[in-house]
Amino acid sequence: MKVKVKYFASMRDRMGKGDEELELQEGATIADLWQAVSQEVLPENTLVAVNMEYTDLSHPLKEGDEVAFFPPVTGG
Amino acid sequence: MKVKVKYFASMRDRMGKGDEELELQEGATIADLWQAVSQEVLPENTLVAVNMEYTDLSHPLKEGDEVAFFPPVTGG
Amino acid sequence: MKIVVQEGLFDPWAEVAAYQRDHLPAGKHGGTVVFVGTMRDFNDGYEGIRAMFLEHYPGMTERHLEKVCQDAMERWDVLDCMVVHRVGEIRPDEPIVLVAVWSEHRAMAFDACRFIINDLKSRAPFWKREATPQGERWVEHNTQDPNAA
Amino acid sequence: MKIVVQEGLFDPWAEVAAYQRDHLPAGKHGGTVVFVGTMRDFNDGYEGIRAMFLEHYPGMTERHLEKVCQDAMERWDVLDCMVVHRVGEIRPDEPIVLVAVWSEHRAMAFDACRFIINDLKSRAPFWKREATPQGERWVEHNTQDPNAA
Repeated sequence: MKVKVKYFASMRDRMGKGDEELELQEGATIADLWQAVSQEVLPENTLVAVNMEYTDLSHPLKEGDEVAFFPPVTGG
Repeated sequence: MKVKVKYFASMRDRMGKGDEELELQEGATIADLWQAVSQEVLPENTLVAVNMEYTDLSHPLKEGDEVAFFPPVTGG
Repeated sequence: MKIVVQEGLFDPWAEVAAYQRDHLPAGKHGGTVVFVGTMRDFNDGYEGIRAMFLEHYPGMTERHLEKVCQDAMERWDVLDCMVVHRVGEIRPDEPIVLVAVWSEHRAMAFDACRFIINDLKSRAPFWKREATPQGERWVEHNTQDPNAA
Repeated sequence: MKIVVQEGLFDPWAEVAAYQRDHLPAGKHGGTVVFVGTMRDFNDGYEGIRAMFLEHYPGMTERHLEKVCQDAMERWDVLDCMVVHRVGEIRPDEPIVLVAVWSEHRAMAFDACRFIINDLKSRAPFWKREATPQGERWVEHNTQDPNAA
Protein backbone atom coordinates (compact mmCIF):
# COMPACT_ATOMS: atom_id res chain seq x y z
CA MET A 1 0.00 0.00 0.00
CA LYS A 2 1.06 3.57 -0.65
CA VAL A 3 1.23 6.26 2.03
CA LYS A 4 2.28 9.90 1.98
CA VAL A 5 4.74 11.13 4.59
CA LYS A 6 5.32 14.72 5.67
CA TYR A 7 8.07 16.23 7.84
CA PHE A 8 7.83 19.65 9.44
CA ALA A 9 10.21 22.16 11.02
CA SER A 10 13.35 20.62 12.57
CA MET A 11 12.13 17.18 11.49
CA ARG A 12 12.27 18.33 7.85
CA ASP A 13 15.83 19.59 8.39
CA ARG A 14 16.79 16.25 9.95
CA MET A 15 15.24 14.21 7.11
CA GLY A 16 16.50 16.55 4.40
CA LYS A 17 13.07 16.67 2.76
CA GLY A 18 9.53 17.84 3.43
CA ASP A 19 7.61 14.89 2.07
CA GLU A 20 7.84 11.56 0.31
CA GLU A 21 5.68 8.66 -0.83
CA LEU A 22 6.29 5.19 0.49
CA GLU A 23 5.23 1.66 -0.37
CA LEU A 24 4.50 -0.36 2.81
CA GLN A 25 3.23 -3.83 3.61
CA GLU A 26 -0.44 -4.14 4.53
CA GLY A 27 -0.92 -3.70 8.28
CA ALA A 28 2.24 -1.68 8.78
CA THR A 29 2.13 0.76 11.70
CA ILE A 30 3.67 4.21 12.02
CA ALA A 31 6.56 2.63 13.95
CA ASP A 32 7.16 0.33 10.92
CA LEU A 33 7.03 3.33 8.61
CA TRP A 34 9.65 5.17 10.67
CA GLN A 35 11.99 2.18 10.47
CA ALA A 36 11.59 2.24 6.70
CA VAL A 37 12.59 5.91 6.43
CA SER A 38 15.34 6.23 9.07
CA GLN A 39 18.05 4.23 10.81
CA GLU A 40 17.77 6.46 13.84
CA VAL A 41 15.47 6.20 16.83
CA LEU A 42 12.56 8.61 16.54
CA PRO A 43 13.32 11.58 18.84
CA GLU A 44 11.38 11.10 22.04
CA ASN A 45 9.19 14.17 21.88
CA THR A 46 8.21 13.77 18.20
CA LEU A 47 4.51 14.17 17.46
CA VAL A 48 2.78 12.03 14.84
CA ALA A 49 -0.47 12.54 12.97
CA VAL A 50 -2.40 10.43 10.48
CA ASN A 51 -4.72 12.26 8.11
CA MET A 52 -4.27 15.41 10.19
CA GLU A 53 -5.29 13.86 13.52
CA TYR A 54 -2.84 13.21 16.35
CA THR A 55 -2.14 9.54 16.99
CA ASP A 56 0.67 7.28 18.24
CA LEU A 57 3.25 4.95 16.75
CA SER A 58 1.10 1.83 17.07
CA HIS A 59 -1.48 3.27 14.65
CA PRO A 60 -2.01 0.80 11.75
CA LEU A 61 -1.87 2.47 8.35
CA LYS A 62 -4.00 2.00 5.26
CA GLU A 63 -3.74 2.85 1.57
CA GLY A 64 -3.56 6.56 0.91
CA ASP A 65 -2.96 7.67 4.51
CA GLU A 66 -1.06 10.91 5.09
CA VAL A 67 1.40 10.53 7.95
CA ALA A 68 3.20 13.49 9.52
CA PHE A 69 6.18 13.71 11.89
CA PHE A 70 6.98 16.94 13.68
CA PRO A 71 8.62 18.38 16.80
CA PRO A 72 6.72 19.95 19.74
CA VAL A 73 4.65 22.86 18.51
CA THR A 74 5.59 26.47 19.22
CA GLY A 75 2.81 28.64 17.83
CA GLY A 76 0.90 31.44 19.48
CA MET B 1 -16.97 68.44 64.86
CA LYS B 2 -18.48 68.65 61.39
CA VAL B 3 -18.59 65.74 58.93
CA LYS B 4 -20.02 65.37 55.43
CA VAL B 5 -22.27 62.40 54.69
CA LYS B 6 -23.08 60.96 51.28
CA TYR B 7 -25.70 58.39 50.26
CA PHE B 8 -25.62 56.53 46.95
CA ALA B 9 -28.05 54.48 44.85
CA SER B 10 -30.82 52.76 46.87
CA MET B 11 -29.38 54.27 50.05
CA ARG B 12 -30.06 57.76 48.66
CA ASP B 13 -33.66 56.74 47.85
CA ARG B 14 -34.07 55.38 51.38
CA MET B 15 -32.67 58.54 53.01
CA GLY B 16 -34.50 60.90 50.66
CA LYS B 17 -31.28 62.85 50.02
CA GLY B 18 -27.82 62.47 48.49
CA ASP B 19 -25.76 64.26 51.10
CA GLU B 20 -25.86 66.29 54.30
CA GLU B 21 -23.56 67.88 56.84
CA LEU B 22 -23.65 66.82 60.45
CA GLU B 23 -22.37 68.10 63.79
CA LEU B 24 -21.08 65.22 65.93
CA GLN B 25 -19.37 64.87 69.30
CA GLU B 26 -15.60 64.37 69.28
CA GLY B 27 -14.73 60.67 69.06
CA ALA B 28 -18.02 59.64 67.43
CA THR B 29 -17.80 56.54 65.22
CA ILE B 30 -19.65 55.76 61.99
CA ALA B 31 -22.11 53.70 64.04
CA ASP B 32 -22.82 56.81 66.12
CA LEU B 33 -23.24 58.85 62.96
CA TRP B 34 -25.80 56.39 61.60
CA GLN B 35 -27.81 56.61 64.83
CA ALA B 36 -27.85 60.37 64.41
CA VAL B 37 -29.27 60.22 60.87
CA SER B 38 -31.70 57.29 61.07
CA GLN B 39 -34.00 55.46 63.50
CA GLU B 40 -33.59 52.29 61.48
CA VAL B 41 -30.95 49.60 61.72
CA LEU B 42 -28.36 49.97 58.97
CA PRO B 43 -29.15 47.35 56.29
CA GLU B 44 -26.81 44.41 56.79
CA ASN B 45 -24.97 44.54 53.46
CA THR B 46 -24.40 48.32 53.50
CA LEU B 47 -20.87 49.42 52.64
CA VAL B 48 -19.23 52.37 54.36
CA ALA B 49 -16.29 54.53 53.34
CA VAL B 50 -14.45 57.38 55.02
CA ASN B 51 -12.60 59.82 52.78
CA MET B 52 -13.14 57.43 49.86
CA GLU B 53 -11.60 54.37 51.56
CA TYR B 54 -13.62 51.37 52.68
CA THR B 55 -13.87 50.99 56.42
CA ASP B 56 -16.27 49.66 59.09
CA LEU B 57 -18.75 51.06 61.58
CA SER B 58 -16.27 51.23 64.44
CA HIS B 59 -14.14 53.78 62.55
CA PRO B 60 -13.71 56.95 64.74
CA LEU B 61 -14.42 60.16 62.83
CA LYS B 62 -12.64 63.46 62.81
CA GLU B 63 -13.40 67.02 61.72
CA GLY B 64 -14.03 67.32 57.99
CA ASP B 65 -14.33 63.61 57.24
CA GLU B 66 -16.46 62.54 54.29
CA VAL B 67 -18.51 59.46 55.17
CA ALA B 68 -20.40 57.48 52.53
CA PHE B 69 -23.10 54.81 52.85
CA PHE B 70 -24.03 52.67 49.88
CA PRO B 71 -25.43 49.26 48.87
CA PRO B 72 -23.36 46.43 47.32
CA VAL B 73 -21.75 47.61 44.10
CA THR B 74 -22.99 46.47 40.68
CA GLY B 75 -20.66 47.95 38.08
CA GLY B 76 -18.86 46.24 35.23
CA MET C 1 -1.74 53.21 33.28
CA LYS C 2 -5.01 54.82 32.25
CA ILE C 3 -8.20 54.92 34.31
CA VAL C 4 -11.22 56.67 32.86
CA VAL C 5 -14.78 56.96 34.11
CA GLN C 6 -16.88 58.68 31.47
CA GLU C 7 -20.43 59.34 30.32
CA GLY C 8 -19.82 59.09 26.60
CA LEU C 9 -20.04 55.97 24.48
CA PHE C 10 -16.62 54.53 23.63
CA ASP C 11 -15.23 52.00 21.17
CA PRO C 12 -13.26 49.55 23.33
CA TRP C 13 -11.21 48.13 20.46
CA ALA C 14 -10.20 51.56 19.20
CA GLU C 15 -9.29 52.56 22.77
CA VAL C 16 -7.03 49.54 23.19
CA ALA C 17 -5.41 50.07 19.80
CA ALA C 18 -4.74 53.76 20.48
CA TYR C 19 -3.39 53.22 23.99
CA GLN C 20 -1.11 50.42 22.84
CA ARG C 21 0.21 52.50 19.94
CA ASP C 22 0.89 55.53 22.13
CA HIS C 23 2.11 53.96 25.37
CA LEU C 24 3.54 50.47 24.96
CA PRO C 25 7.20 50.22 23.98
CA ALA C 26 7.69 48.06 20.88
CA GLY C 27 8.68 44.43 21.25
CA LYS C 28 8.35 44.10 25.03
CA HIS C 29 4.82 42.76 25.57
CA GLY C 30 4.08 39.21 24.48
CA GLY C 31 0.56 38.86 25.82
CA THR C 32 -2.39 41.23 25.95
CA VAL C 33 -5.68 40.24 27.57
CA VAL C 34 -8.73 42.42 27.18
CA PHE C 35 -12.10 42.08 28.87
CA VAL C 36 -15.09 44.02 27.58
CA GLY C 37 -18.40 44.00 29.43
CA THR C 38 -21.34 44.81 27.18
CA MET C 39 -24.91 45.61 28.15
CA ARG C 40 -27.31 42.75 27.56
CA ASP C 41 -31.04 43.17 27.01
CA PHE C 42 -31.78 40.60 29.75
CA ASN C 43 -30.58 40.16 33.34
CA ASP C 44 -31.65 38.18 36.41
CA GLY C 45 -34.76 36.90 34.65
CA TYR C 46 -35.81 40.32 33.35
CA GLU C 47 -36.23 40.40 29.56
CA GLY C 48 -36.43 43.34 27.17
CA ILE C 49 -34.38 45.74 29.25
CA ARG C 50 -34.43 49.05 27.38
CA ALA C 51 -31.73 50.99 29.18
CA MET C 52 -29.88 51.32 32.41
CA PHE C 53 -28.41 54.14 34.40
CA LEU C 54 -25.00 53.75 36.01
CA GLU C 55 -24.24 55.83 39.07
CA HIS C 56 -20.82 56.10 40.71
CA TYR C 57 -19.03 57.83 43.57
CA PRO C 58 -16.90 60.45 41.80
CA GLY C 59 -13.41 60.45 43.21
CA MET C 60 -13.62 57.20 45.17
CA THR C 61 -14.33 55.15 42.03
CA GLU C 62 -11.26 56.41 40.18
CA ARG C 63 -9.08 56.13 43.26
CA HIS C 64 -10.25 52.57 43.89
CA LEU C 65 -9.62 51.50 40.28
CA GLU C 66 -6.14 53.03 40.33
CA LYS C 67 -5.24 51.14 43.48
CA VAL C 68 -6.51 47.86 42.05
CA CYS C 69 -4.54 48.32 38.85
CA GLN C 70 -1.40 49.16 40.82
CA ASP C 71 -1.89 46.04 42.94
CA ALA C 72 -2.31 43.91 39.82
CA MET C 73 0.75 45.41 38.14
CA GLU C 74 2.94 44.59 41.13
CA ARG C 75 1.49 41.18 41.83
CA TRP C 76 1.73 39.85 38.25
CA ASP C 77 4.61 41.82 36.82
CA VAL C 78 2.28 43.54 34.39
CA LEU C 79 3.77 46.11 31.98
CA ASP C 80 0.72 48.33 31.69
CA CYS C 81 -3.03 48.35 32.12
CA MET C 82 -6.09 50.36 31.28
CA VAL C 83 -9.65 50.58 32.57
CA VAL C 84 -12.48 52.52 30.95
CA HIS C 85 -15.91 52.47 32.58
CA ARG C 86 -19.05 54.28 31.56
CA VAL C 87 -21.55 55.99 33.80
CA GLY C 88 -24.91 57.58 33.04
CA GLU C 89 -27.42 56.14 30.60
CA ILE C 90 -26.39 53.01 28.74
CA ARG C 91 -28.36 51.05 26.14
CA PRO C 92 -28.24 47.36 25.19
CA ASP C 93 -25.26 46.31 23.11
CA GLU C 94 -23.19 49.29 24.29
CA PRO C 95 -19.90 48.61 26.06
CA ILE C 96 -19.91 49.29 29.80
CA VAL C 97 -16.38 48.46 30.82
CA LEU C 98 -13.00 47.71 29.27
CA VAL C 99 -10.04 46.19 31.11
CA ALA C 100 -6.80 45.72 29.15
CA VAL C 101 -3.57 44.25 30.49
CA TRP C 102 -0.18 43.98 28.79
CA SER C 103 2.56 41.67 30.04
CA GLU C 104 5.49 39.58 28.86
CA HIS C 105 3.65 36.29 29.15
CA ARG C 106 0.04 35.32 28.80
CA ALA C 107 -0.54 33.72 32.21
CA MET C 108 0.16 36.98 34.03
CA ALA C 109 -2.04 38.96 31.67
CA PHE C 110 -4.99 36.57 32.13
CA ASP C 111 -4.61 36.50 35.92
CA ALA C 112 -4.23 40.25 36.25
CA CYS C 113 -7.13 41.08 33.89
CA ARG C 114 -9.44 38.71 35.72
CA PHE C 115 -8.35 40.08 39.09
CA ILE C 116 -9.08 43.65 38.01
CA ILE C 117 -12.54 42.96 36.59
CA ASN C 118 -13.48 40.77 39.57
CA ASP C 119 -12.43 43.47 42.00
CA LEU C 120 -14.20 46.12 39.92
CA LYS C 121 -17.44 44.11 39.98
CA SER C 122 -17.30 43.41 43.70
CA ARG C 123 -15.66 46.53 45.17
CA ALA C 124 -15.64 49.55 42.82
CA PRO C 125 -18.44 51.98 43.73
CA PHE C 126 -20.78 51.75 40.73
CA TRP C 127 -24.51 51.01 40.87
CA LYS C 128 -26.89 50.01 38.09
CA ARG C 129 -30.53 50.99 37.80
CA GLU C 130 -32.34 49.11 35.03
CA ALA C 131 -35.38 50.24 33.07
CA THR C 132 -37.35 47.01 32.60
CA PRO C 133 -40.80 46.70 30.99
CA GLN C 134 -42.08 46.45 34.62
CA GLY C 135 -40.44 49.72 35.67
CA GLU C 136 -37.13 50.80 37.11
CA ARG C 137 -35.16 48.78 39.64
CA TRP C 138 -31.78 48.97 41.32
CA VAL C 139 -29.74 45.90 40.44
CA GLU C 140 -29.04 44.36 43.83
CA HIS C 141 -26.02 42.20 43.24
CA ASN C 142 -23.53 41.25 40.59
CA THR C 143 -23.08 37.66 39.48
CA GLN C 144 -20.07 36.10 41.18
CA ASP C 145 -17.20 34.82 39.10
CA PRO C 146 -16.70 31.31 40.49
CA ASN C 147 -12.99 31.73 39.81
CA ALA C 148 -12.73 35.08 41.55
CA ALA C 149 -9.22 35.58 42.87
CA MET D 1 -16.95 30.98 14.42
CA LYS D 2 -14.02 32.20 12.38
CA ILE D 3 -10.65 30.48 12.07
CA VAL D 4 -8.01 32.09 9.87
CA VAL D 5 -4.38 31.19 9.27
CA GLN D 6 -2.79 33.89 7.13
CA GLU D 7 0.51 35.35 5.98
CA GLY D 8 -0.51 38.97 6.02
CA LEU D 9 -0.19 41.37 8.94
CA PHE D 10 -3.50 41.98 10.68
CA ASP D 11 -4.89 44.50 13.15
CA PRO D 12 -6.32 42.38 15.97
CA TRP D 13 -8.53 45.12 17.41
CA ALA D 14 -10.03 45.96 14.03
CA GLU D 15 -10.63 42.24 13.42
CA VAL D 16 -12.50 41.84 16.70
CA ALA D 17 -14.55 44.99 16.10
CA ALA D 18 -15.51 43.92 12.56
CA TYR D 19 -16.38 40.36 13.52
CA GLN D 20 -18.49 41.49 16.47
CA ARG D 21 -20.34 44.04 14.35
CA ASP D 22 -21.08 41.54 11.57
CA HIS D 23 -21.74 38.34 13.51
CA LEU D 24 -22.81 38.91 17.10
CA PRO D 25 -26.54 39.51 17.69
CA ALA D 26 -27.16 42.71 19.66
CA GLY D 27 -27.72 42.57 23.39
CA LYS D 28 -26.89 38.89 23.98
CA HIS D 29 -23.22 38.85 24.93
CA GLY D 30 -22.25 40.32 28.28
CA GLY D 31 -18.58 39.36 28.32
CA THR D 32 -15.89 39.37 25.67
CA VAL D 33 -12.35 38.19 26.38
CA VAL D 34 -9.60 38.70 23.84
CA PHE D 35 -6.05 37.43 23.94
CA VAL D 36 -3.44 38.84 21.57
CA GLY D 37 0.03 37.35 21.35
CA THR D 38 2.60 39.82 20.04
CA MET D 39 6.14 39.14 18.91
CA ARG D 40 8.76 40.25 21.43
CA ASP D 41 12.35 41.15 20.55
CA PHE D 42 13.65 38.72 23.22
CA ASN D 43 12.91 35.08 24.05
CA ASP D 44 14.51 32.31 26.11
CA GLY D 45 17.53 34.50 26.90
CA TYR D 46 18.05 35.60 23.28
CA GLU D 47 18.01 39.39 22.88
CA GLY D 48 17.66 41.52 19.78
CA ILE D 49 15.61 39.04 17.78
CA ARG D 50 15.11 40.60 14.37
CA ALA D 51 12.42 38.38 12.88
CA MET D 52 10.93 34.95 13.01
CA PHE D 53 9.40 32.58 10.55
CA LEU D 54 6.25 30.68 11.45
CA GLU D 55 5.64 27.39 9.69
CA HIS D 56 2.42 25.38 9.94
CA TYR D 57 0.78 22.22 8.67
CA PRO D 58 -1.79 23.52 6.16
CA GLY D 59 -5.07 21.73 6.67
CA MET D 60 -4.29 20.13 10.01
CA THR D 61 -3.72 23.49 11.72
CA GLU D 62 -7.10 24.87 10.68
CA ARG D 63 -8.87 21.61 11.47
CA HIS D 64 -7.28 21.42 14.89
CA LEU D 65 -8.20 25.03 15.76
CA GLU D 66 -11.79 24.48 14.64
CA LYS D 67 -12.13 21.44 16.85
CA VAL D 68 -10.68 23.26 19.85
CA CYS D 69 -13.04 26.19 19.38
CA GLN D 70 -16.00 23.85 19.05
CA ASP D 71 -14.96 22.07 22.25
CA ALA D 72 -14.66 25.39 24.07
CA MET D 73 -18.05 26.59 22.80
CA GLU D 74 -19.78 23.47 24.09
CA ARG D 75 -17.91 23.23 27.36
CA TRP D 76 -18.39 26.86 28.44
CA ASP D 77 -21.62 27.80 26.70
CA VAL D 78 -19.77 30.32 24.56
CA LEU D 79 -21.79 32.31 22.00
CA ASP D 80 -19.05 32.71 19.41
CA CYS D 81 -15.30 32.69 19.01
CA MET D 82 -12.58 33.68 16.61
CA VAL D 83 -8.95 32.74 16.07
CA VAL D 84 -6.54 34.48 13.70
CA HIS D 85 -2.95 33.23 13.48
CA ARG D 86 -0.17 34.41 11.24
CA VAL D 87 2.37 32.30 9.43
CA GLY D 88 5.45 33.26 7.42
CA GLU D 89 7.78 36.06 8.38
CA ILE D 90 6.90 38.08 11.47
CA ARG D 91 8.75 41.03 12.99
CA PRO D 92 8.93 42.30 16.58
CA ASP D 93 5.85 44.14 17.80
CA GLU D 94 3.63 42.49 15.17
CA PRO D 95 0.64 40.45 16.35
CA ILE D 96 1.01 36.69 15.97
CA VAL D 97 -2.28 35.38 17.26
CA LEU D 98 -5.70 36.62 18.26
CA VAL D 99 -8.27 34.62 20.25
CA ALA D 100 -11.63 36.26 20.95
CA VAL D 101 -14.52 34.70 22.87
CA TRP D 102 -18.03 36.07 23.41
CA SER D 103 -20.36 34.75 26.09
CA GLU D 104 -23.17 35.80 28.41
CA HIS D 105 -20.96 35.99 31.49
CA ARG D 106 -17.33 36.80 32.00
CA ALA D 107 -16.20 33.64 33.79
CA MET D 108 -17.04 31.48 30.77
CA ALA D 109 -15.33 33.86 28.39
CA PHE D 110 -12.12 33.92 30.45
CA ASP D 111 -12.04 30.14 30.85
CA ALA D 112 -12.78 29.44 27.20
CA CYS D 113 -10.28 31.99 25.86
CA ARG D 114 -7.52 30.64 28.07
CA PHE D 115 -8.37 27.07 27.11
CA ILE D 116 -8.14 27.90 23.41
CA ILE D 117 -4.81 29.74 23.60
CA ASN D 118 -3.32 27.07 25.88
CA ASP D 119 -4.36 24.32 23.50
CA LEU D 120 -3.13 26.33 20.53
CA LYS D 121 0.27 26.79 22.16
CA SER D 122 0.65 23.15 23.14
CA ARG D 123 -1.15 21.26 20.35
CA ALA D 124 -1.77 23.30 17.18
CA PRO D 125 0.84 22.50 14.51
CA PHE D 126 2.84 25.74 14.27
CA TRP D 127 6.63 26.05 14.56
CA LYS D 128 8.76 29.14 15.09
CA ARG D 129 12.22 29.72 13.67
CA GLU D 130 13.91 32.79 15.11
CA ALA D 131 16.55 34.97 13.49
CA THR D 132 18.80 35.92 16.43
CA PRO D 133 22.07 37.89 16.23
CA GLN D 134 23.76 34.44 16.60
CA GLY D 135 21.89 32.96 13.62
CA GLU D 136 18.68 31.07 13.03
CA ARG D 137 17.23 28.57 15.46
CA TRP D 138 14.05 26.54 15.79
CA VAL D 139 12.28 27.46 19.00
CA GLU D 140 12.13 24.16 20.84
CA HIS D 141 9.34 24.63 23.29
CA ASN D 142 6.68 27.10 24.31
CA THR D 143 6.52 28.48 27.82
CA GLN D 144 3.92 26.61 29.83
CA ASP D 145 0.98 28.46 31.29
CA PRO D 146 1.03 27.38 34.94
CA ASN D 147 -2.76 27.61 34.93
CA ALA D 148 -3.18 25.57 31.76
CA ALA D 149 -6.56 23.87 31.79
